[in-house]
Amino acid sequence: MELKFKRKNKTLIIQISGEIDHHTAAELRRQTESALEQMGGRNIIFGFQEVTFMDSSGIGVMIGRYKQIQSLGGRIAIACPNEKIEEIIRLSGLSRLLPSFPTLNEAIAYAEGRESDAV
Amino acid sequence: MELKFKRKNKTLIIQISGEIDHHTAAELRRQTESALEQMGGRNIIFGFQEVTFMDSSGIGVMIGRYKQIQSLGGRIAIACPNEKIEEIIRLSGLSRLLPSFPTLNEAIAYAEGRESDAV
Amino acid sequence: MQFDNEARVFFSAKSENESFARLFAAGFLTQLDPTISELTDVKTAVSEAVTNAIIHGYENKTGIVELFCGYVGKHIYIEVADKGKGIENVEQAREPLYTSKPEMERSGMGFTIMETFMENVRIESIVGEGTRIFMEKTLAKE
Amino acid sequence: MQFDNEARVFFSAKSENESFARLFAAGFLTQLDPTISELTDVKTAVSEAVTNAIIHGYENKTGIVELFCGYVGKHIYIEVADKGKGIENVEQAREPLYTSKPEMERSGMGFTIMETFMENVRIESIVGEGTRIFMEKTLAKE
Ligand SMILES: Nc1ncnc2c1ncn2[C@@H]1O[C@H](COP(=O)(O)OP(=O)(O)O)[C@@H](O)[C@H]1O
Ligand SMILES: Nc1ncnc2c1ncn2[C@@H]1O[C@H](COP(=O)(O)OP(=O)(O)O)[C@@H](O)[C@H]1O
Repeated sequence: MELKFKRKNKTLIIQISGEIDHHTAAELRRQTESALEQMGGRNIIFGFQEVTFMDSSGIGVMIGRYKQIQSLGGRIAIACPNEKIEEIIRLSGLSRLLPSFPTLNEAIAYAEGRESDAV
Repeated sequence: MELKFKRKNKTLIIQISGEIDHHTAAELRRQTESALEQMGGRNIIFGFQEVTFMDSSGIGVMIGRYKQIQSLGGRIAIACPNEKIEEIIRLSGLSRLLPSFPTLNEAIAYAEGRESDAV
Repeated sequence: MQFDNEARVFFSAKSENESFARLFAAGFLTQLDPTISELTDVKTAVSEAVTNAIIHGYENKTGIVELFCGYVGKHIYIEVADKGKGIENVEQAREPLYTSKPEMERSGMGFTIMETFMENVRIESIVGEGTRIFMEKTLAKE
Repeated sequence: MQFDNEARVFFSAKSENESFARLFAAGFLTQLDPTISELTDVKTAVSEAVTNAIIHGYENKTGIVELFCGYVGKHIYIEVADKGKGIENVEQAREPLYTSKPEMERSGMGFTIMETFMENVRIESIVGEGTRIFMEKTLAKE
């Protein structure tokens, strides 16, 4: 798993590539927390374009970040997950807390609270 | 493993892609024999450009074909093997019976008995 | 049971081996020419069960995880087992979102995912002796 | 022996599983970040030993092949075993170009390749009980 971090307005964008499982989830959590500290940001977008695999360990990390961010009044969104990963998110009943979007721009619009712009 | 057969003058060129092991060697042998019957040819060139793996089972098949071809006065050559495969051929002491060439053209020149053309 | 083909691996209960376990299952089953979607289903279910063996069964201490793959025709059988602490309440463990380790950011979705992506998920567990998960799946015939 | 990490697989003695055995060894050892050349050496040696178990040990009848991979630091240990017919004359078997199955177009280069690509190749064999090959290799430290 590899991570790239970018800050855009109040949103931290995390582009993930590779596989998210229990082994790599610890790293995803650690690096996301340290990026939030160093780069700041009120919202998080997880970019899934290049994620080739995710199991429920990924759900755990995202719920964890949701709890952190929500207490600051921020939002979390997922961009470009593949079908199987979207199914796992849906199964967990998280689609409302952690909505998925087919493009990064739509995810950013949601995170920044300007849904209508993107539609 | 996938095979492509082509006839050029008196030479049957067999382009191999994928892995050559005991499991696929049987198929390589069978298809080579039936191509020789159907397409004819006095010489054989095994094109190794796209061979990703070979173990000693491949050596067995090539020695087998060498014996067949030699009795007809033909030649066998190997084109574009990677370093590891060349090492296996060298280990077997076959470099003289089944010489390897870095290009298909050099292999053809050898098989057709016009080595000097290619040099 | 007489399988057309089978493979049983025993490996160290280390998180590095989770991806190896998925590769093992996928590599063995490619012989059946599954769809990418079917392969992902199996990899995901195997990943869940193997992760559970490592973090719940052995609680990240040393141990050996067993993974079995076998097939008869297009019907595949998977088993994942550990000799770890076992599950006290299997009914509760199966509930979506139930986890005994929320502090580790577990989601409690492991069994739900296994049940969604595979068929006939069966759990055999004895406290203090270990856990064995059985899963099956019939691949589409082309 | 205490390994940093280990995996032991038992699989059906079928030629389809030769590529699976290579994938198994390569997949397990990628954790050590080997060079492509080192990985190919191991895959080739494993392929030779597993093929021998299938065609010489079990003579293409049913049986189970065992493959072990383990490492301590950058030193790797491989074992391939069968419960097949065993080797009568181990000295002779090791000779380059010796094969008991020339009619199957075997080259007799299997053991020579194992010895070239790996270190300390040891053969334990009992006629009627089976054969176990031990191989080691130290990967280059970067
Ligand atoms: N192999 C196992 N050994 C012991 N307990 C287990 C095992 N697998 C699952 N469990 C128990 O079942 C619960 C639910 O498992 P699961 O649905 O996979 O969720 P999670 O792994 O996220 O906790 C775990 O929290 C644990 O208490
Ligand atoms: N697992 C085994 N069981 C029984 N005999 C074996 C086994 N492995 C090797 N042998 C014997 O050793 C000989 C030499 O093996 P090898 O060098 O690999 O060459 P090849 O496989 O081409 O015959 C074989 O022909 C066979 O007689």
